[in-house]
Amino acid sequence: MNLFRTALLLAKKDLYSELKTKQILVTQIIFAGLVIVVFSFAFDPANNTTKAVIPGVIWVIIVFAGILGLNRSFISEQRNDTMQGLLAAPMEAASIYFGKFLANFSMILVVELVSIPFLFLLFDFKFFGSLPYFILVIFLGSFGFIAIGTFLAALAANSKSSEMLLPLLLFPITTPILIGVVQATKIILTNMEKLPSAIAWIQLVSAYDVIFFVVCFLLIDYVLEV
Amino acid sequence: MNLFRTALLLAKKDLYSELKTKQILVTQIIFAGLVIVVFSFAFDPANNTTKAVIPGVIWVIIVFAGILGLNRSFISEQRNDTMQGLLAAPMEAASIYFGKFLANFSMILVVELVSIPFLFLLFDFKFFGSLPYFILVIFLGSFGFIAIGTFLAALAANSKSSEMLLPLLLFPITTPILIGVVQATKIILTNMEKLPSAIAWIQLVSAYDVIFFVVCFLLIDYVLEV
Amino acid sequence: MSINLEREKAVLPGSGLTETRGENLSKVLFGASAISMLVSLYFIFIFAAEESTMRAAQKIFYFHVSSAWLAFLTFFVTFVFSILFLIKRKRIFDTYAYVSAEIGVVFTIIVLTTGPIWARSAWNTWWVWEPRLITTLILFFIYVAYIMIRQMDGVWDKKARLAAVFGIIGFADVPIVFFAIRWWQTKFHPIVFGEGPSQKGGGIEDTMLVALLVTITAFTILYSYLLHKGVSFENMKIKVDQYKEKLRETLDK
Amino acid sequence: MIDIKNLTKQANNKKILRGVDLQVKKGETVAILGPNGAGKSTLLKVLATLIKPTSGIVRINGLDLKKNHIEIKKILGYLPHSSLLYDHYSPLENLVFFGNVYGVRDVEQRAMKLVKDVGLSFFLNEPVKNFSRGMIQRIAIARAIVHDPEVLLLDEPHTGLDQGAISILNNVILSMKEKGSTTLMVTHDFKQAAEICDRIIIVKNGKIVDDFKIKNRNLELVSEKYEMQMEGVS
Amino acid sequence: MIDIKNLTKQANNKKILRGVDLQVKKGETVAILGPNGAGKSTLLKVLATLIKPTSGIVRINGLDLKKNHIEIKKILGYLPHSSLLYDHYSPLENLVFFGNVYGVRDVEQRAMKLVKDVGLSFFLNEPVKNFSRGMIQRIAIARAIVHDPEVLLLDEPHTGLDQGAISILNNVILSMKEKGSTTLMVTHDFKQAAEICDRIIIVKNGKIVDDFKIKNRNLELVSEKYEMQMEGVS
Ligand code: HEM
Ligand SMILES: Nc1ncnc2c1ncn2[C@@H]1O[C@H](COP(=O)(O)OP(=O)(O)OP(=O)(O)O)[C@@H](O)[C@H]1O
Ligand SMILES: Nc1ncnc2c1ncn2[C@@H]1O[C@H](COP(=O)(O)OP(=O)(O)OP(=O)(O)O)[C@@H](O)[C@H]1O
Ligand SMILES: [Mg+2]
Ligand SMILES: [Mg+2]
Repeated sequence: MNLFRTALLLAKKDLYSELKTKQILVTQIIFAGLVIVVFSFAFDPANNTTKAVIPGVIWVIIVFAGILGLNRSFISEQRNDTMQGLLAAPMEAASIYFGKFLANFSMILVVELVSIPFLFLLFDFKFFGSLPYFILVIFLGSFGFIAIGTFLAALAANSKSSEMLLPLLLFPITTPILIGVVQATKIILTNMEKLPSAIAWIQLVSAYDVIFFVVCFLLIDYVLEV
Repeated sequence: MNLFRTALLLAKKDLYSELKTKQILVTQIIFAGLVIVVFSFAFDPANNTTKAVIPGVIWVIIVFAGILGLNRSFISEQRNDTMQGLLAAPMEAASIYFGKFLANFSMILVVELVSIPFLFLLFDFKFFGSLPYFILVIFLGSFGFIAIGTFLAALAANSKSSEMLLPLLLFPITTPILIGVVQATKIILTNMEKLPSAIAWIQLVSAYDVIFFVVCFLLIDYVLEV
Repeated sequence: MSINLEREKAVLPGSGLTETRGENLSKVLFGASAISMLVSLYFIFIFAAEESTMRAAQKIFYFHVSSAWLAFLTFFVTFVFSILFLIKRKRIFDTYAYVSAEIGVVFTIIVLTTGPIWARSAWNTWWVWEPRLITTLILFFIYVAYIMIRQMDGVWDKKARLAAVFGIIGFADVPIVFFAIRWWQTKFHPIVFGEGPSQKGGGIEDTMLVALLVTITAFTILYSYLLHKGVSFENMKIKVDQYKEKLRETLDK
Repeated sequence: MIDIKNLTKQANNKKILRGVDLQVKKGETVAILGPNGAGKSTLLKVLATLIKPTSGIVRINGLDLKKNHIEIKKILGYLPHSSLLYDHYSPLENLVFFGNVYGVRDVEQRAMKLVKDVGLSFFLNEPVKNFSRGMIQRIAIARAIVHDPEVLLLDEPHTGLDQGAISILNNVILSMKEKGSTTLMVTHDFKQAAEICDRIIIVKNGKIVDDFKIKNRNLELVSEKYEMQMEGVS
Repeated sequence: MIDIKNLTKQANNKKILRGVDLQVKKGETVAILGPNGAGKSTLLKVLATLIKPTSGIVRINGLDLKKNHIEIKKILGYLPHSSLLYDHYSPLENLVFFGNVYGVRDVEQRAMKLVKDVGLSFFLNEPVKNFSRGMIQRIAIARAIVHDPEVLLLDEPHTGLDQGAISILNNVILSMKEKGSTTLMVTHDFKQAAEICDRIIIVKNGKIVDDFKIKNRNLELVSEKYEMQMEGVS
């Protein structure tokens, strides 16, 4: 249980410092807003066919806002080598991973909570689908994305220009998840008849989530090894 | 002429270190590739109407790949406070700006040279428009984007989390340029009859470029002031 | 008083490279791959039946499919050696993983070029966005990222460790590429082996199958030659680095 | 307490440590001297489990460094060149966080007391980022000893400290020594080394070239031995 | 040479410098002593034009710091806490770059010579990022003097240097002094201060509280005066 105790301590530290500065969250949310605005230029929201891109836009927001946060999460440990402080402390590598994951995940959930309603509002989207399923998909997708993202951010942090490396590592690895959730979201938002197919996607994503979370947990030792 | 001498020195330093590591360029190019792939998810490229989004995609690539480079350009001066080394040296703030601008601009040109043909190929786009005009638009747009971007990167570099701040500053300020060049690109690529309208856009963008370049030149003193 | 950062002379630990045996193996592999390539060329162009609709353009099929198979194989080898490296921490495993990934990237590029060339005559377009092609492209990006990790600065063991981790994670895409056409309803890319939702391309003439199998064997032998060659080349580089360092130390003296 | 056998460290073929053998008994205060680039910091990093040795055995408190690293980390206090502090946190918050990580009890009290001890009570709640170099070093020292470590690894701890802070630091080390802590201190300042240490090790080219005890703050002996080692080469 | 009048610096209402008056003549070597957080580094940063003073006049070589900053920067050599070096560049590349920026002639020769002087010729072409603390500090010193500055601003230059490097540094300062350079050196090491400086300034709470000349490396005088100033408070 020591693992969870230290993980919670770490998550608390990150969230507390975010509470003090509010930098990451605010940036993420403004960034999400910008993406929405840019998309509203690109596709005339009045045009009815553009409704079809909404699932895509939702995930573009989550991905890009997420990357900002993921980057920060380990870069912020580089100043004054605080990462070394954590590594020299009596905690498992897994608890560093888990703590960072918790902090990032709670942050992205807040971003979603703010930006998705805003998106619906701006694109005048009437929600017909199933809300619980929608929330489930968002949750599962974010979970997988952040789980892998935190892991790869830890990996990329070893590079001098980690904020550039992370997207390169992250995008290819998470595409299966992203394809799955975009498809599922699309079905749930626009075409509830095909629900079984959406559920198949959800299962696929869940399987991917679980596998990767476990694999990350096992491999993080090697990443954070000195 | 001291201004240009030191600016060239700085640009040379950045480009030389890029030549040694090739990190930024490779990352930018791969990133561009990834953006193309992501877009291919979002819009089914088999669909013929998606040809219409190609001008948009070109600029999304330039913008995102550009941001990576812009970020690096000042973040790389933070390690060991080398920025202070430049500020303490007998050079005008303007020549720091100009040097960084030159380095960033040459890098983004290389990215464009690689990624735009690749994009055309992948989207199976047949080029009918006027190549010289196309090149002109790309040049002008990149010029303006990088000019403003370098300026704002210098500004953002004062923040602890500058890699997050930069997009927030950059997108709103460069939208006029981006709208202009997207429109012009669209006309040039798909609808050469409307060329006069494209030229009007080009003029607008050029004016914006010149104005902003001069303004940035004048204001950079205040940004880099200590 | 002056400073002394001088180094003392040190003896290099002999990095065991059994030279002669390696040479022989390399020669054998070279011969084998040359011969098998020639044989496969015979099978492709003379033995195998010509496809009715595409004629000669169809011949690229053999290279296409064999390279795709090889890409899978190379990445699997990388995967296995990555795991081995993390357990055993022997540099040789890392070298194998790296060289194999590099070869894999090359063959992925071949798939990604022969595919479009073929597609030009089969589908009348260079590229379409459908699952197998996309996932193949992503596979390519994953292993380019793998190589990027190798290009990071730092000591080799750190890079090897991180690359190994990524090599394990990244392998997840390979089965996805393989199953892509089975999971998604694909409009274009045919399924040859096994059942799938679209039966469009299924089935293949016997002579073609034989030719294909021969080509795949030839490619696999070629791969083992390349791998062997690449690994001994990497080992050479490592050795040269060691000698350089040794030389520097004696110079420092 | 600390038992190092034939420790080597290689970075890309470059030998940084070339076979270090060292036994340190519980309660000893050992100064590690040596020229720039000798490998002193690397040695400390290996002990702090921040670098994996290429070969060799390290045991601390009878535990193997490779296998029981969590146990060992609990009793180590490490002060490297960088401060390991969170910039936007105040000294108090920094110390409380690290105290919690190490499972210190009554962590607030302890943190408060430490900040007071290093003479920064006025700055208890100001973010560390505006501190001067010496002030940061003081907090960094407090951070390293927040969990009352049994083994102290200090890398040039006197850097940037003023005279007052130096004597505070020396007192801390001496009082921890009385409680039975073992201290390894890298330093270039022979005076401080002679002041607080009872044993001196000289490292050169990744090897221990001298190892002797001193008594009565015998500064001359230290300088003499050091000179002797260095002269050999130049 | 340097003429500071009623210099104050405030950061967010916090007074860091509270009215500093200082005249330094050409060729003087001035040591700036004082407790942690006194404002020594801040004073040096103001002189190096890296911080704008809140009020007060600073003239260097008769030129006003505000108006002629480019001219002034040319004759300043500044060595702060951080190394100001590009990590992935070698010492040579670093020095050549900065030499070019300052418009040094025959910059390669000069760089080569400097690297040799600080005793790192073996590491001429290795990237700085792998260097040890003392090696980095050596290159940082070389960087600060690459353009033969008339005014040297050194912030704890002896940090991390071993005995050999310390004497190199002291010789450099003394030889530059002979050429007529003016040196301001912040330090906590009284011994070095007494060794190379002919004037001592003690800063406390953002003010100059003592200012005296020393002769014959009179270490006792320095310690005595410093103690006296510090006793007042604690
Ligand atoms: C690793 C990934 C790939 C694998 C395993 C693969 C495998 C195959 C196989 C087994 C066939 C034979 C189908 C048949 O003849 O019935 C085939 C056909 C084909 N592949 Fe691929 N392929 C891959 C990637 C690609 C890519 C990236 C392209 C790019 C355009 C491509 C384009 C084609 C085309 C045009 C055909 C012929 C389709 C037809 O006959 O209608 N393939 N592929
Ligand atoms: N990652 C690395 N790659 C290559 N060389 C390295 C690496 N890390 C350290 N070194 C080298 O190892 C040597 C010892 O470094 P270390 O930091 O241990 O020296 P030190 O004894 O602490 O010196 P100082 O007194 O200057 O702090 C240096 O020559 C340094 O260049
Ligand atoms: N940006 C800032 N905001 C608030 N306070 C600051 C800022 N910068 C410096 N200070 C304060 O100014 C004081 C003087 O700092 P300075 O770095 O000049 O001290 P110093 O004399 O160099 O000390 P040291 O000997 O420890 O290096 C410190 O108390 C510091 O907290
Ligand atoms: Mg050191
Ligand atoms: Mg200071």
